[in-house]
Amino acid sequence: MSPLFLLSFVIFAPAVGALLLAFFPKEKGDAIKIFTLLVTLVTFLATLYMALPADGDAESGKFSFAEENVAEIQNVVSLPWIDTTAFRMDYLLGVDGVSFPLVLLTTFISLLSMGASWNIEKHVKAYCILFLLLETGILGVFLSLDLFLFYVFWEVMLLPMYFLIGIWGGPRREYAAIKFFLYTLVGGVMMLIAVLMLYFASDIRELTPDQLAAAQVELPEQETDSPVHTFNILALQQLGQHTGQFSHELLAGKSLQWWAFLLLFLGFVIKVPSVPVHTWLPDAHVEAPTPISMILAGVLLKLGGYGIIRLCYPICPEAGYQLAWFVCLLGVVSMVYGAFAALAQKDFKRLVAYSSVSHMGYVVLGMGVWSATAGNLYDADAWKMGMNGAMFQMIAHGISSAGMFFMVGIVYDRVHHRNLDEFGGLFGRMPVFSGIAVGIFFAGMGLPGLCGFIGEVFVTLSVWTYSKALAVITASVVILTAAYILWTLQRVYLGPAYKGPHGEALTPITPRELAIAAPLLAMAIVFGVYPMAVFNYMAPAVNRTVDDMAAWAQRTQAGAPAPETANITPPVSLAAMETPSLRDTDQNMQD
Amino acid sequence: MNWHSFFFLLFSLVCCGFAIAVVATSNVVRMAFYLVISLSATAGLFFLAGADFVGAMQLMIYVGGTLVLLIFGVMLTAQRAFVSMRTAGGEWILAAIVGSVFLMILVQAAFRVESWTSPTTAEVPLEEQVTATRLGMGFLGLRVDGDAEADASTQTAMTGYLLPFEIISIHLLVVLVGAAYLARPKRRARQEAS
Amino acid sequence: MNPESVLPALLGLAWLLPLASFAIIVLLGRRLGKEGVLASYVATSAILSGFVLSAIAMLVWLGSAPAPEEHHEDESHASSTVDAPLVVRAQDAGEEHAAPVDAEHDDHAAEHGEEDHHAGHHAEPPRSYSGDWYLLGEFGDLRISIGYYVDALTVTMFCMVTFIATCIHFYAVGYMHDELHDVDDHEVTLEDGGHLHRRGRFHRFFQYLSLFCFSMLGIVIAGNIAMVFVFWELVGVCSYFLIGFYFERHSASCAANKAFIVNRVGDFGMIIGLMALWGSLGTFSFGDWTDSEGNQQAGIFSQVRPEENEYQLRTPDGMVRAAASEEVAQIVAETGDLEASETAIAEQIPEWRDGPEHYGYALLVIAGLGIFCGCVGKSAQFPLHVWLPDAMEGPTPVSALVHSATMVAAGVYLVGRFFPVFTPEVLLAIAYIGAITLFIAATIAIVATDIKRVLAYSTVSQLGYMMLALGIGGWVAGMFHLITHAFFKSLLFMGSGSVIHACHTNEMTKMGGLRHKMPWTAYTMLVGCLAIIGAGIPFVIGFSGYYSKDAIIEQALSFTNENPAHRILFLAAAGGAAITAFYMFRLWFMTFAGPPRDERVYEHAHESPKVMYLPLVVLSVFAIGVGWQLPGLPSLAGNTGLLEQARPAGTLANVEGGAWLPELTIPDEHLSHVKEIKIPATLIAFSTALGGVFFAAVFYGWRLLDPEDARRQFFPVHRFLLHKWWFDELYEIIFIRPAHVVARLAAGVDKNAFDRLIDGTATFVRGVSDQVDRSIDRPVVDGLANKLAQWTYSLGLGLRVAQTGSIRQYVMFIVVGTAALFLLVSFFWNPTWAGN
Amino acid sequence: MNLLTEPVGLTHYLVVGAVMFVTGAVCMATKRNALGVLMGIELVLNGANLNFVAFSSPYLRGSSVFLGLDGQLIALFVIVLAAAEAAVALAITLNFYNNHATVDVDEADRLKG
Repeated sequence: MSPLFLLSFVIFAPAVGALLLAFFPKEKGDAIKIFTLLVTLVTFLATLYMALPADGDAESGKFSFAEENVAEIQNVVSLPWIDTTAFRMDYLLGVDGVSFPLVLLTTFISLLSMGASWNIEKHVKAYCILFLLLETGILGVFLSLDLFLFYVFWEVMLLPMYFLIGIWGGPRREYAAIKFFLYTLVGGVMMLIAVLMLYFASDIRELTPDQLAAAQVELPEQETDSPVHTFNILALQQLGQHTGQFSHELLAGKSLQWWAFLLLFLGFVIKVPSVPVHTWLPDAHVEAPTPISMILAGVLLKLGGYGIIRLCYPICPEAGYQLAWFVCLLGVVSMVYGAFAALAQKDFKRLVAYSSVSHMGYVVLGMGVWSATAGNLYDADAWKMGMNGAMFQMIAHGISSAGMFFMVGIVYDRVHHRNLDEFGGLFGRMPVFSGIAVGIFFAGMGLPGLCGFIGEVFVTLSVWTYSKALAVITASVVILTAAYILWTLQRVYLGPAYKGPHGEALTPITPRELAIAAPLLAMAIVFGVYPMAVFNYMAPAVNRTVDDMAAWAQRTQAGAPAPETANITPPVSLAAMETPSLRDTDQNMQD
Repeated sequence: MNWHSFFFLLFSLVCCGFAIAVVATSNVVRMAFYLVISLSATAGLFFLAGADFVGAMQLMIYVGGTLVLLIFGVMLTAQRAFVSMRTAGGEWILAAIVGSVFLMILVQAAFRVESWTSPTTAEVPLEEQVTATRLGMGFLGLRVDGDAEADASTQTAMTGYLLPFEIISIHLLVVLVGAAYLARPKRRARQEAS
Repeated sequence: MNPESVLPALLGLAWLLPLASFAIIVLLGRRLGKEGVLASYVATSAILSGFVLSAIAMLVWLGSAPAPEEHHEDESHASSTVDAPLVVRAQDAGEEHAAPVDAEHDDHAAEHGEEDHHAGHHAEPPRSYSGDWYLLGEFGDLRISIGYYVDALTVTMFCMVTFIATCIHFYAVGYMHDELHDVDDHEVTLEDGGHLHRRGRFHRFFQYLSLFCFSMLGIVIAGNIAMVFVFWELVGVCSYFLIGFYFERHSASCAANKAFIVNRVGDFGMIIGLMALWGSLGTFSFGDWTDSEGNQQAGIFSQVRPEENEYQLRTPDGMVRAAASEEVAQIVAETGDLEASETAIAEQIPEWRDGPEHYGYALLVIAGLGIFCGCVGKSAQFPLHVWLPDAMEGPTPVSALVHSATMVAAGVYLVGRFFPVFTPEVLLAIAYIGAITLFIAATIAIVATDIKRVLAYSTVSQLGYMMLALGIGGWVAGMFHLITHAFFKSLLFMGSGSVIHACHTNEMTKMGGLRHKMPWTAYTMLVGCLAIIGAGIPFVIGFSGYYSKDAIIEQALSFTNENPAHRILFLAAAGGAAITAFYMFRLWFMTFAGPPRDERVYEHAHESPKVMYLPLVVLSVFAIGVGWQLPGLPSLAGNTGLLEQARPAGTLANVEGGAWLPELTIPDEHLSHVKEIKIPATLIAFSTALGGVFFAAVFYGWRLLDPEDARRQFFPVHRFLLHKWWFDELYEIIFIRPAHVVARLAAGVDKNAFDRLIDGTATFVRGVSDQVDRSIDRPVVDGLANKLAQWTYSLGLGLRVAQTGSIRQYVMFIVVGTAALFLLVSFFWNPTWAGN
Repeated sequence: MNLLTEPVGLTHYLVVGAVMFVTGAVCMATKRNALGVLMGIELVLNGANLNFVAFSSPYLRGSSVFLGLDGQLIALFVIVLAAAEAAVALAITLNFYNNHATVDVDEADRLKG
């Protein structure tokens, strides 16, 4: 299968499914659900197919991972999409170790949460259509390599989510949906500003042929005097790392890339979400129906982390270097704050939502620990560890938080309340369910042997090299996490008897629920015991990203022995980076 | 004093006089009668102006057709109350004032152009004095009445009247059907329906 | 049979068998026989096989004393493959250990010549095999793996853990048989006043037990500190499950939470220690290892005690560099070339290390303290000791296995394992923590009346002894006490379990005279009590505790001689011995001696079934004899014993202070066996223990004095001790409540600040739009449109007048209009408008 | 100007046409009888026709400005249209008469605004 077909299929199969669903009669709820489930299953199988070893066959559409040690973007699909004089956008898709695990996670969680949607009875058809559109949007974001296409998918994903919360949600669904929508929209707008800033500052004529090849982009055939802008993410990465195009001062003494980084980062961090822009998350989760919570926590939050690793750092390395403290601080604050807030919650789902805030803090932190400084000879190993840990944490959190929300959903379906003080004794009533739930909650807590541990520990360990104070705070979160998870388990599952209403409805777990929960727990165990299953796919690409950053830092920050820049005192000197490239362009112009 | 002037004077006086008489009288039967005379005199003026075919048509259609129609109408509706209906004096005065103002404007316009006041002295060729054929050709879309010496643009500007003629024909047909429809006796139909 | 491949295989198998058992029980659960009765067979056979494998491993270890010339071959051979053991360090002192050892091992260290000889030997690293099973993650040069590190300590611990676990599995089959059918839990009162009636959970108990064994063995076999941490957490969670086995009881679930969270506090410190090591050394591996390019990489021990420094502690290069990062950055800025800077830095390192700043030393101390923090949590040392007594909520076999013999000893084990990395400052801290713990716990044990709690505090106290021993340099003494303590403490716990099983109560105030009803239990427990107080005939023979405890007191005395400033440590050890003797015999007397205090309880009491007291007998045999030097077998401790083979390289020497405490001296452990120290120490230990037993007999045995009087007399002290020094209350006030306050604050900030802000913004924006709507939209935009409409309407109204309906007027209008038009045209006509 | 002494020109015709036109208009404005109004219309049309014919007369305007028989053609159309109009108007009148039993146009003010 050609990459074009396969990638497009993965993205658009759900959308086509949604289209077909439109022709289903509204009353056939079960048929609609089964069809939707089949669509998600087919999409999942397609991504699984991609996971098979490629055996060096570039046209197979399969994803070559560590065995071939391929770190580059693979299966690139590039078709012209919009091509006017002012703008050029491509239908540019591709997959690498950063995006592929997330794609797999997306299709996997979609499949499971569709299974969890079985007891949705209200407007089934509309629900399923929106659900599938949502999946298309998410997959599109992960797979697109054109910044504009990325943005389009980003916004595509927003609307179905809004309706899914706003129509099928709980009592305060409108509030939650609006809040979610506005937050994300604000983030999207910031992103759009940054995207346009970068676009109009870019000029791919300055790239060397090697860099052009790496960026999968070609110069226009006839030479032009006007700059050739690009939305190509890979090209922008090359530009950000190898030229000074984004380094000129823009506002308040900060460079363009500083602002672009900040805008992009804020846009993504809203999605992650980090304190203090996280308050949409608890509301959205509390109001959203269970399967949507699963998608939201399991996949949607990962878009933020993905954006940071894919866009922020590679495109704006200098800003990343300058703002690393900010990123790390935000991550740590989120972790601590989320954990404390979770400790105080009375609503089961809200607690899980805050635990998401806390856990996603690890992701932001792990991505920010820029360890490649002069102090340790630009050794980026710790950062690699942090970045890998963050990526792993995204996968792990995708599994565990989806599981946790599903666990909450199972109870909620039975007793229709989520007040933590009115549970208790579930272990006696629903032993299998409780066993799985404890396993999944422990996975969230970061118990060794379960998936949460790997990500958290790797991130935590990597922080020391960056900042010891932050590292200590990070380590302290393990106590808080244990506290709120265990306290929750005690209040819900342990104890002599169930204290709340509808006690008679506490029936053992059904086979359908088991079929959804068991894979989640299984994945949590597999990833916890054998994390290389993920790292094999992920590490080469993540490491390459970090290596690029480290190489950039070494190139620009180590003060390449240029005599005229040697006496510049601040270690972060723009001049060191800008001077050569500017001189080059001057010469070009004279020629 | 020539005959042309004489007859013009004669016909124009008759024409205007009876027209005023139509206005002046309040008896509808008389109005019809005066109108016949006035229109006939107009036909005479047409003849004087060299439009023999139009004059003939005036006599045939107007005097012979339209007015007969009107007179039928008069007869159909001429019950005692409606034979003479008087109008209030104030309206008369108002109409007179407005009418005279209008008349003054028109007359003043008529005298405005110098060349209009005196007739041409040129002799009119014989073939141009007979208009029926040429009008007929005009209706068939072929203009033969043009000035041969006129420039090309004028020539091309003079087009035939075939299309208007056809339109008018259809129009007439429709009008007649419409008139018949409107004038059909409805009361009986309503009675039958009820 | 070469041990470097056989040992990991044997031990690995022994390690994984319980996991298999766990998996089987999880998946099959109740379906294993009637109500899951077969689960006990599965678990017991797994751990029994594990014990057999461990025993075989022990034999292999003993039988594989390598010849001196093997040394280099092993190393080259090992590095050729990745999966095989990476590094083998075989020392040439083996033949002496394998040889039948002189009977009077207590004395043999007296000769100075032999002393020097030994010191020379132990300057070599001990024989060990290490390697990786598989990777958890690899980032550049950094790698985290699951691997093994096998030395004499590992093998010994394996044997000890599997043996005790086997005994306890058997015991638990009897103890837990109530769980085979429906259970009425009398400690749980439901809302309707009745007691909880529930289904038995026999299989689940064994399931947790198996998981625990797997995790515990994982700690022991771990080849790197990260793996230790992994299993550290896993034993924690097993402990959580087992303490919370009766999860219907509120106290049990709270105790489980407390245990886990307090342990997490220790883990917090441990993570910091891990980070300090990781961030600067770049490895977690204990032993040396080979990277993917085939280069030999130094493990933690080799980096901290490098060969070129004669295995003496030295701040590793990595830590020096990490601490001197500013200077490094300076060098990089000056040279501008990484390779050149590398050499420049390498030249600078010794200077940085030994300079007045002692670059990196702080990191080493932090690493040591951090790791020790984890041990404090796990081994229930002050100030994190509060969880262990509460953990007695679990079933008694659990208390015996997890909370006395093995898991809590894991902290001590880790301190022993990590001993090479601890600087003298850290060791002193360990010693003080141990001393404080042993004293606090012992005092609380005096007043406790719950039989299991007495044992729990006794455990804490004994663990404090071990820590103290390690902290003052008595490595073998500490580890030895760990082993012996495991035997007699599990014996004691199981005995107490047997009592509880018989009496259905934990309160000693309701017992008494039980030795008539349950003689097996009573006398095996007496053996345990004697062992724990270190009873023996001085200089001749004694229970196992006699040897291990005396070793500790000897070392403490030796330490005090060197460092008079720290004599409190010795006093704590000696005083603790007296208190230990007092409360242990208080326990025994209250339970078994004298007339019964509660007739009803006494009537119901009965001896436990055979499956329960046979393990007691077996264990009491070991409690007596595990410290003995038996002919044909190597001794456990002593200068040539099994544990001595595992002594970390370079730790057997007088250490003259660290960078920060230069006057501190950690004495050579072998020096503590010289007569000048051994004789007074033994006598002191003997007399203190005797004194303790005497007082106990006076109060509780012969009942010459009424303990009530003493209680009244020392009322404030008693109350203070009864409330466990108010630790729980203190922690409640200074940690838990503030944490909840902060939590509520955070949630409140979310709700009241962030959400308010957002909602306020929304309200504000809506207000603004309202205002815009009201002040601009409606009056201006709408107003204009409405006005236009109104104008049109009124115009129409005006024109309506003209619409008279009268034909004649219309005609007039037409005429007037035309006339007016004409007039207008004639007035305003401009001839040029005609176009020419 | 003396009509009797001077030859008759276009102006004279126009004056006669104007008189007829104005008379017709006044007639329409003053007659209450519907038929009278119709007659006024005929007068107006005739006045207009007279102008058309006069303008197209070669006798009155000379061949230099003679544009052919357009005026007469239009006059013919007007006549025909007048006939049609008379027929329809009469039908309306009769209808009105049938419905209201009167031919007084002042009665027909249903469309009064």
